[in-house]
Amino acid sequence: MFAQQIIWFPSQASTTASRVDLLLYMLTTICGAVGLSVAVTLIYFAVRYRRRSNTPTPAEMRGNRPLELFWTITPMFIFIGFFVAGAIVYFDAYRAPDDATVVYVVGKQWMWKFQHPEGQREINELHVPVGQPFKLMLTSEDVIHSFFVPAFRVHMDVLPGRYSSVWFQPIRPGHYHLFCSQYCGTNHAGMVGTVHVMEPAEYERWLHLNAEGSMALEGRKVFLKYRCISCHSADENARAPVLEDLYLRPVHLRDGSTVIADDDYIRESVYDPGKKIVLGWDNLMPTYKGQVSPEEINQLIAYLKSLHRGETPNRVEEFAPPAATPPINSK
Amino acid sequence: MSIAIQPRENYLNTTTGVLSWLLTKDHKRIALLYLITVTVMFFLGGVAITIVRLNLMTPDSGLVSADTYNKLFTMHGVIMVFFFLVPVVPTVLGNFCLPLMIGAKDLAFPRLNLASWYLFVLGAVWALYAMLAGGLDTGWTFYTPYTTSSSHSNVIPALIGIVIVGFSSILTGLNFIVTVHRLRAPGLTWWRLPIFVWTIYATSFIFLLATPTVAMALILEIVERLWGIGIFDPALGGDPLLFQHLFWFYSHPAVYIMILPGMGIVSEVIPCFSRKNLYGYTFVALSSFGIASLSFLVWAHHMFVAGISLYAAMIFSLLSYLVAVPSAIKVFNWTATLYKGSISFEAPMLYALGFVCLFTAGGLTGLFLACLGMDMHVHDTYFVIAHFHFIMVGGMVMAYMSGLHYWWPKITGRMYSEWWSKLSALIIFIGFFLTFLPQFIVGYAGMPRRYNHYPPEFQVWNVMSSAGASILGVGYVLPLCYLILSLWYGKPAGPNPWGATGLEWQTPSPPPTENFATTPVVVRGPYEYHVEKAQNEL
Amino acid sequence: MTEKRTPSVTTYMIVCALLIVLTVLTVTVSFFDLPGIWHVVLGLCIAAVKGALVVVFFMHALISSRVTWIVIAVACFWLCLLLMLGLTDYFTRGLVPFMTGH
Amino acid sequence: MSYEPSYATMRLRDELDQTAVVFHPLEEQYRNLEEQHEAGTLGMWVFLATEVMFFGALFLGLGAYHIHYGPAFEKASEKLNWVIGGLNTIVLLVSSLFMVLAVHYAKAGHRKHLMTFLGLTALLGGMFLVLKGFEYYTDYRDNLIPGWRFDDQEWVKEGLTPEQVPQVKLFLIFYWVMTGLHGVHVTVGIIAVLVLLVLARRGTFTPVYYSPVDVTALYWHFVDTVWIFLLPMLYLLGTHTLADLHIL
Repeated sequence: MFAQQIIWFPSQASTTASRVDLLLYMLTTICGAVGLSVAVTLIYFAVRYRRRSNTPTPAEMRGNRPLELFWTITPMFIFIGFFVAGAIVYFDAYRAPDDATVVYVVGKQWMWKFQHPEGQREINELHVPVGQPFKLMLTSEDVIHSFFVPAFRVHMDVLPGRYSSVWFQPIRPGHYHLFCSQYCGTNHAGMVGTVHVMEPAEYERWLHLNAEGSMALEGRKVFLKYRCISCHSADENARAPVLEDLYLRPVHLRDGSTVIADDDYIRESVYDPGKKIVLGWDNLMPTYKGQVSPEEINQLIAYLKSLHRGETPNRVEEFAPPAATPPINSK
Repeated sequence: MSIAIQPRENYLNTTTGVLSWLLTKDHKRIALLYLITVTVMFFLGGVAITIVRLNLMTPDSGLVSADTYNKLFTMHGVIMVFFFLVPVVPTVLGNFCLPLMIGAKDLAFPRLNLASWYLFVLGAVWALYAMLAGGLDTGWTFYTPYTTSSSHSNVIPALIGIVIVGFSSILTGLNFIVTVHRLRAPGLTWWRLPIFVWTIYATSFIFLLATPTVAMALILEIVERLWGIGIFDPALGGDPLLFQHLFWFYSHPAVYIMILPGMGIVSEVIPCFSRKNLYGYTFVALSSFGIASLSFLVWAHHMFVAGISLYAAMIFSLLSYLVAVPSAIKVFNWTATLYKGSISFEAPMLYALGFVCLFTAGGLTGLFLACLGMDMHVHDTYFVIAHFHFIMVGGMVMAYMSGLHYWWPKITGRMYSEWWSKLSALIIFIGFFLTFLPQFIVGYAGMPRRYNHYPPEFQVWNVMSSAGASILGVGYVLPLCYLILSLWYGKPAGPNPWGATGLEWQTPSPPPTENFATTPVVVRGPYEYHVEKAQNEL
Repeated sequence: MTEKRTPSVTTYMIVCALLIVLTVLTVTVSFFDLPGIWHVVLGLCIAAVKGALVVVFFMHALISSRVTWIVIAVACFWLCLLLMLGLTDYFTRGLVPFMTGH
Repeated sequence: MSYEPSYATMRLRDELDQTAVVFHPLEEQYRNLEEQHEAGTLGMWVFLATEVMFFGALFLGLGAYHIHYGPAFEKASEKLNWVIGGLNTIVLLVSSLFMVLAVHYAKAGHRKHLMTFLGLTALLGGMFLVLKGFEYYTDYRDNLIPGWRFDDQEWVKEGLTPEQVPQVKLFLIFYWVMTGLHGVHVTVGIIAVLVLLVLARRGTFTPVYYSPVDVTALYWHFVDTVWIFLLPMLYLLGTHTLADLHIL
């Protein structure tokens, strides 16, 4: 933690990052040298030629044309060098490779909404695999925002009414800040998110299991819809086994046998819960035959596949809101 | 040359009463009216940023709500830019010194000058009303469509105030230009003008050509917000970038409105305290015009990632580098002026040397931002904040302090405490570095500007910056105290306490209402310290 | 007072007549079925000629000092600067095919 | 304020209808009247340069949108009342002629002619405003005021797509802002000319002191020049046919 605070450079997590840092090193070296030499000269002159009691009135010194031209023209050439170096990086940073995956991004006060080509949607989080170029098509629902991921060194304003685009190719797994850097109103500082760069295999798993629009997430909704959570909860008041890390693991039954928790077992447990009772639990569960559709069973299975330790939702009692509830977002 | 004794009657005591000040046509009195107004504005802006910096001490924004925070940084930006940095040197020191430096009795249009001050006050009242009664949360850049359709704060009165102040600037600039053209003393040719006059002239030129566009852009915003019709709002068919173009067409040159007169001051002070003529006078004078002209060609470098076309970005990046050349010329020439000089370190000189260091750092980091590839990363982060504060606070305010200390004996006829003034110059320099150096780092690390809470890894730098700001704050309050005290306890300054060569030093301090008993005749260029030995002994 | 050759009343009359003829011309041009851009180009060219006539004769730029000419030149130049640099962006957006939205 | 006797006036007095020595206001910062006159003229020129940029911002906006929304702009432009727009151009041009003649006679010391032409200038300025008012009325009648009287459907019937309707509004907003702002300038000009008229009546102006007339004339011509550019930029974008005459 402390080490993170000391190392102030954001990590170089995209192909662009190292090139931008290279520009920084180049500019810092040259400008630093110039700045330091001016400062040193200034201090040296100030000390060396300080007025002493016997200092005579200095002689006239009007200037020197070759010298003036020298320090007019030299910076000009250096600056053109800077321009070319910067323009190349900029040009490449705006030119997405043709095979880039396109993700649509919508900014609104004060959140980021992402939509992957496969249809998965995310809010304030963006999951991307390492090594694959991504092109973001950015637009805004209201005011101007700006998409900024320091670790990628990319930055693009998000305008309402049109698309702007930005691309990056992540090269290092990790979790990186996503900021809105164009002032957009009261909660501007809250318009932040995280970009999760994952190994490709992990990303594949995530893509199918976690994102909105995926089977797993639909399954999670089914899980909550039928109030499965009220018994299969992860707290001490649970009245049924917790379902974390269940899929394809052995389950010990009350009759002493063991089954593997595969698709069939899960379907059976929903439609005919009394058939195989888990060791240590009573059979309280009614049958859901006729209520849970086969599609919903598939979604539930996908959800359980993705459900890992500590990921069971909290049990929250639901109440109908009172009639005169103020809108949620007003404070 | 002229009167050496302390005059009984001067512009300060020739007439008395509040009305004699409020209806004065004397450029010197109007300068003092401005001095009081902008000082009040400076400290108001300072209070706002103090709270902002305190809030940023912790990552989770413990002090004020997000809404209040936004209103505070907007207040800081609006006040400091439109009501302090842009007007301060032209209206205070320019107003006071310009006629004196060219040997004129007054500006070309004295009534217009007073009208400018009233416009300024009127604009300030509108803007302050907007910001204190309810607040303004748009940021000083007023980007659409946030400003026109989303903000629920007092946008319209604030915009009206700024448009009014814009007209005040325009009239001031007009006055200066005509004055320099028409009222120069006999013998005072263009190549004998002090650099301060050159830079004020170049600044006026920017006032006149840049301010109208921002006034129009803001008027269009008022129209859009008032009647809900689209000019810039994309939901209604407009283009928000058009506003940014018009805004930066003014606001980039406005940076040079701020810095050019500062360069002028430093070009007066450094020769005076090194007892040498300014190295490369012609180049320094012409580079003022170079800066003023080129400053109009670079505005879109504020918009590299705003969605402008690639070609436009390339063109503006290249042009942005060009504007750095004349600035570099000035820095090199100031340094060369010190060479083999006879340098003394009174407060104005300390501030001026501080200016050269800080301005150089600010200018060099500007090269980072003009670099397309870099700007892509640091745009709208604290790196930008640090850069423009190096220019505006490190550069401009240091130069203003230098000029204020340089001409204070002329303005009031009194000397201030030498020890305290040197101490405060030192404190400001150190406080400044502590405040803004960490912001470069935290900016490159990715902290966006205008965030009231931020990831905890940025805290170290923010705490350092806030600590520095408190030192800086002390540095700014000190001069307020000892300068005011000098009015009563300062020893009389005499007409020329620094042994300087300008025409303004050849009249008593404080000057009489008509400036010069007889119109002076100029026979030499400025900064002829080597021939003015008699002058030095005054 | 500048006692340079002040234009005569006849000159003023001729200039005014010329201006009216040009006004009629510019309105007439708008009746030709040209592509939209040509209406603007022709209209602005005629307007530039008319503007120049007003500035040179009515505003006495012809007999004014050098400073006046400089002010005129600066104003025209800066107007062009604003328009040309500003429109650079608008003309070139969408020219780069691989940058959607630009 | 001090006074400088104008000897030129005495020299010319036989040719003039004034017989007394006239004193002219000379502000203390000037050495003589000529310097004061030149400062005034230069001040006005510089102010006009500012005005150029002021209107320039609007021209940039109009131009930028025109590049992107050409067809809608042309369609909208055709709906404007070009007949009055054109007539008003001529009205302003003639008023400029009268103004320059006023300066001419002020310089010649011909007070009666000066007053006549100042009066005619103000009259034509007033006529411009009246015509403008009538034009605004026809705009009101034809539903050309976005935000107040505007009908999206009419424009769709004209053959525009619904996306182009906001572009039409954009054009009309620029039309209103630009002509409105120009109208304000004309009004200010008329007031200034009327003030001159009163001063001229009192015999303030002489061949050595007519700087206010000269300076006001510069402003008046500038306002005229702005209109010269507004005409093609607003009224003449599209293709007119003789059938358009009915818009009167």
